[in-house]
Amino acid sequence: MIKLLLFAKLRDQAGKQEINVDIEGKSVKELKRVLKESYSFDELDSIMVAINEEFVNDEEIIRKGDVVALIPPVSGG
Amino acid sequence: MIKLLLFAKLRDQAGKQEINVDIEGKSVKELKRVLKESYSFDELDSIMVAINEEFVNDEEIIRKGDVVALIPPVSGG
Amino acid sequence: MNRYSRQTLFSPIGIDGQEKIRKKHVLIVGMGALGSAIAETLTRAGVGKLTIIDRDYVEESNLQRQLLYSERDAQERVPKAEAAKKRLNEINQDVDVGSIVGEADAQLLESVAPDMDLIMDGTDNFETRFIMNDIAHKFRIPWIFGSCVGSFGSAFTIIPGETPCLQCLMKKLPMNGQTCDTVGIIAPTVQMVTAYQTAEALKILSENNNALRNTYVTFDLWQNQTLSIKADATKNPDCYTCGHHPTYPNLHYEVATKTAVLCGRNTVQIRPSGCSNISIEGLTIQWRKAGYEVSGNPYLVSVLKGDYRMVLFKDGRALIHGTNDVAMAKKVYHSLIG
Amino acid sequence: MNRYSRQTLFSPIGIDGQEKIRKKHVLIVGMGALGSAIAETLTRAGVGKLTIIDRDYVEESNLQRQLLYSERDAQERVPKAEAAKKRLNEINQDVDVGSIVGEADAQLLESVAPDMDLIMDGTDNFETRFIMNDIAHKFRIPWIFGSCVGSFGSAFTIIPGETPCLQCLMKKLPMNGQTCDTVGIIAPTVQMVTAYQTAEALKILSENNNALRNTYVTFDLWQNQTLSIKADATKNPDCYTCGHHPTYPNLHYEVATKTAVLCGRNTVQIRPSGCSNISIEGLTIQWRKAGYEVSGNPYLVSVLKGDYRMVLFKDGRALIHGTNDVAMAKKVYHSLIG
Repeated sequence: MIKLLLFAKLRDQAGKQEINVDIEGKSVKELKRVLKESYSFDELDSIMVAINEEFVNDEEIIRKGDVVALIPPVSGG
Repeated sequence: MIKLLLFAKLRDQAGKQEINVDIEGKSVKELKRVLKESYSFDELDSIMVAINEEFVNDEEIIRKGDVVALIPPVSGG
Repeated sequence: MNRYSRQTLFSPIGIDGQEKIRKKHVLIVGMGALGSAIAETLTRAGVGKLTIIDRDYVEESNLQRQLLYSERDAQERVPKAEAAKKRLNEINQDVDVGSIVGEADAQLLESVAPDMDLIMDGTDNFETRFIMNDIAHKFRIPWIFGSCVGSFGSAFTIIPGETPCLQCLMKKLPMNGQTCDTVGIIAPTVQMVTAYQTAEALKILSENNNALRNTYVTFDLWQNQTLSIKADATKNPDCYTCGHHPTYPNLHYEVATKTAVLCGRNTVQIRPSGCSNISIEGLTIQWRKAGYEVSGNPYLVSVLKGDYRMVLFKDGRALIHGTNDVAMAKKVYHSLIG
Repeated sequence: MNRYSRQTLFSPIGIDGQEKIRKKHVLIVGMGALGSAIAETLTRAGVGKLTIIDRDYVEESNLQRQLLYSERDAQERVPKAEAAKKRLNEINQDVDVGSIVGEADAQLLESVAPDMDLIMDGTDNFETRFIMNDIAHKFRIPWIFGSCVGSFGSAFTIIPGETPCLQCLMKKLPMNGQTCDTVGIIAPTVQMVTAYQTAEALKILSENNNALRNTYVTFDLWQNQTLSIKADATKNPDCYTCGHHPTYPNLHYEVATKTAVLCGRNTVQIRPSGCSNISIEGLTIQWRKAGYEVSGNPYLVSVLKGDYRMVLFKDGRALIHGTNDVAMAKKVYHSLIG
């Protein structure tokens, strides 16, 4: 299982700060698909994904022990 | 070797953010003695010591892999 | 001991750094919560010139988090750029403050940018930020992104030719409805974002670029979390803004958000560019949660905000009913969508 | 949408939380950089009552980082508590602001504390903080520590009966000369400390204590570091302040710092309590680095600060030459020692 840290809107939608997802060895793109289906997160295209405190692209493969953070841009100011 | 993170005045005195000290298996008290002798840090009594992001007392033993942070209280405001 | 003695005593700045700060000209785009706090800090720090831009006037609901403004400014509906300038002059008359009451569109920003040493993000919408991003790269000026809602905020320093740009980071214009009008904001969140932004600003202005953060910082003050994220891998060599062959798409009319007053209907139409990213369902949930009256069908959603009604179509086009004023219409649009 | 709409839209506060905030009374001790920023935030947030204490007046060198104050306040040397109250009233007249121009000693704090729901640390010295720590525990009032110099700052929320107290954390009164007068300060450091402090304050005032941080947070904004440190292990069951048999040592005359005007000599003597922790060598290095004129011998050190000369003896006793005013003498003393 991979630990996902959720921020802002995603946290409200999931009702928690962290979720565990069985996504080892899969890509970030695949993760987004799973999240859309299982958690009905929307606008996943504009969410920034960090693995171990480093932003990655959709092609990146998620490995055992990785901590994935999902960060939605917010516009306020 | 144990990694020490330095803050505020200590950083200026040592001229760097981090130093490595051979202090495995020794106590925090012993660490303070070594620092006083080798780096001429003063007022070590009022410096707060955290091991792995947790404050500890002088009796605590420092173990392999620990990261030690030395935090001097500052009074400004 | 003089006015800046505590800042020159800080050894990475010193007397030399203070002199450098005094010679710099900074542009602040947007004088809401972030912009007003940034302006106050840089004015107190003794920057040479400050140019501030805002299209809006002070309202009662701003006072909870926006520095510089008083109850009287809200009662008299003083334009923010003017109210801010007045207070900044009381704080430090040595700082030359230029205020522009107007829309920070591509044309205005292109006209003022060439003079600037640094651009600070005080805006509340990504449409303007994407324009700022292009402007900063076209004129090779550092700019410091900041944004926040609720207890959640982010900051990132963008140096043309070095760091990834906003386009690299976000790929598409985010329009997810996470605004202060939909999920609220607490003042400490603003302070923390501006602390990150102004610390980076002082490094750039005092020419200590080697001390820059180099990470995207994001935090949640209510949940007690802070992340500092490396962003290098997102830098896209083919990026239209910061890549090898830039076209600065957000500065071109065909990409810009279009507005049109619909004559005789007391309505303004707003049409964002093709690369937007809207989910009517997501926005509807968000607006309902925030207490707005919302109705709709699979093709459009209608939401009531004060005296205005916004009808948003699936393709991103919006009609703002109740005004002929483009600036007011855009304000309503950005406050609901981002 | 009303004045606090953006704060009530933030769901952990909401309408109920806002009503709770409106009923609370907060004491801010010290109206320098931290105190003025905290006061502005809590006033904008709509707290019911605010009592602010400061012994000092506004000076030019404050303006670089202290909110609320203008050039005019410095020119007229207005007491900080009065200058702050005037500006806070302009910002939000619904907040009942009480100002006290005076020394926040044990006697004064004991007289005002019983009414308070929360005490905020806006002071610049540990002598006062140790008194606040005792007061907070004696009356079981939460208090929020904050301090900073340079680009380095810390904050910690102390809840009597739950968390360790300042005495548990620091053991001895720190007197290491790390002050804004010796190593300087940049404004973003202040903003970040107060962002941490006021976020915690809003949790307590809106009765969301379950969201409290529970760690000692410390950061360096120039070095781009943040640490969040668990402090539970420092809680001492025998602590004289927060332990099983408290004596509140800092509230007793025999422990308090003593001052005496030396008649006919235009000098004030300051004698700290026995538990102080002074290194003349360390302080000398620090003062020289900050550019002060310093001379001395193995038994004492003499340092010139503006119109005053301080002579500090090895046992911690100090003579401040050039004044008969105890408040002024203490100000000089704390600005150099901490």
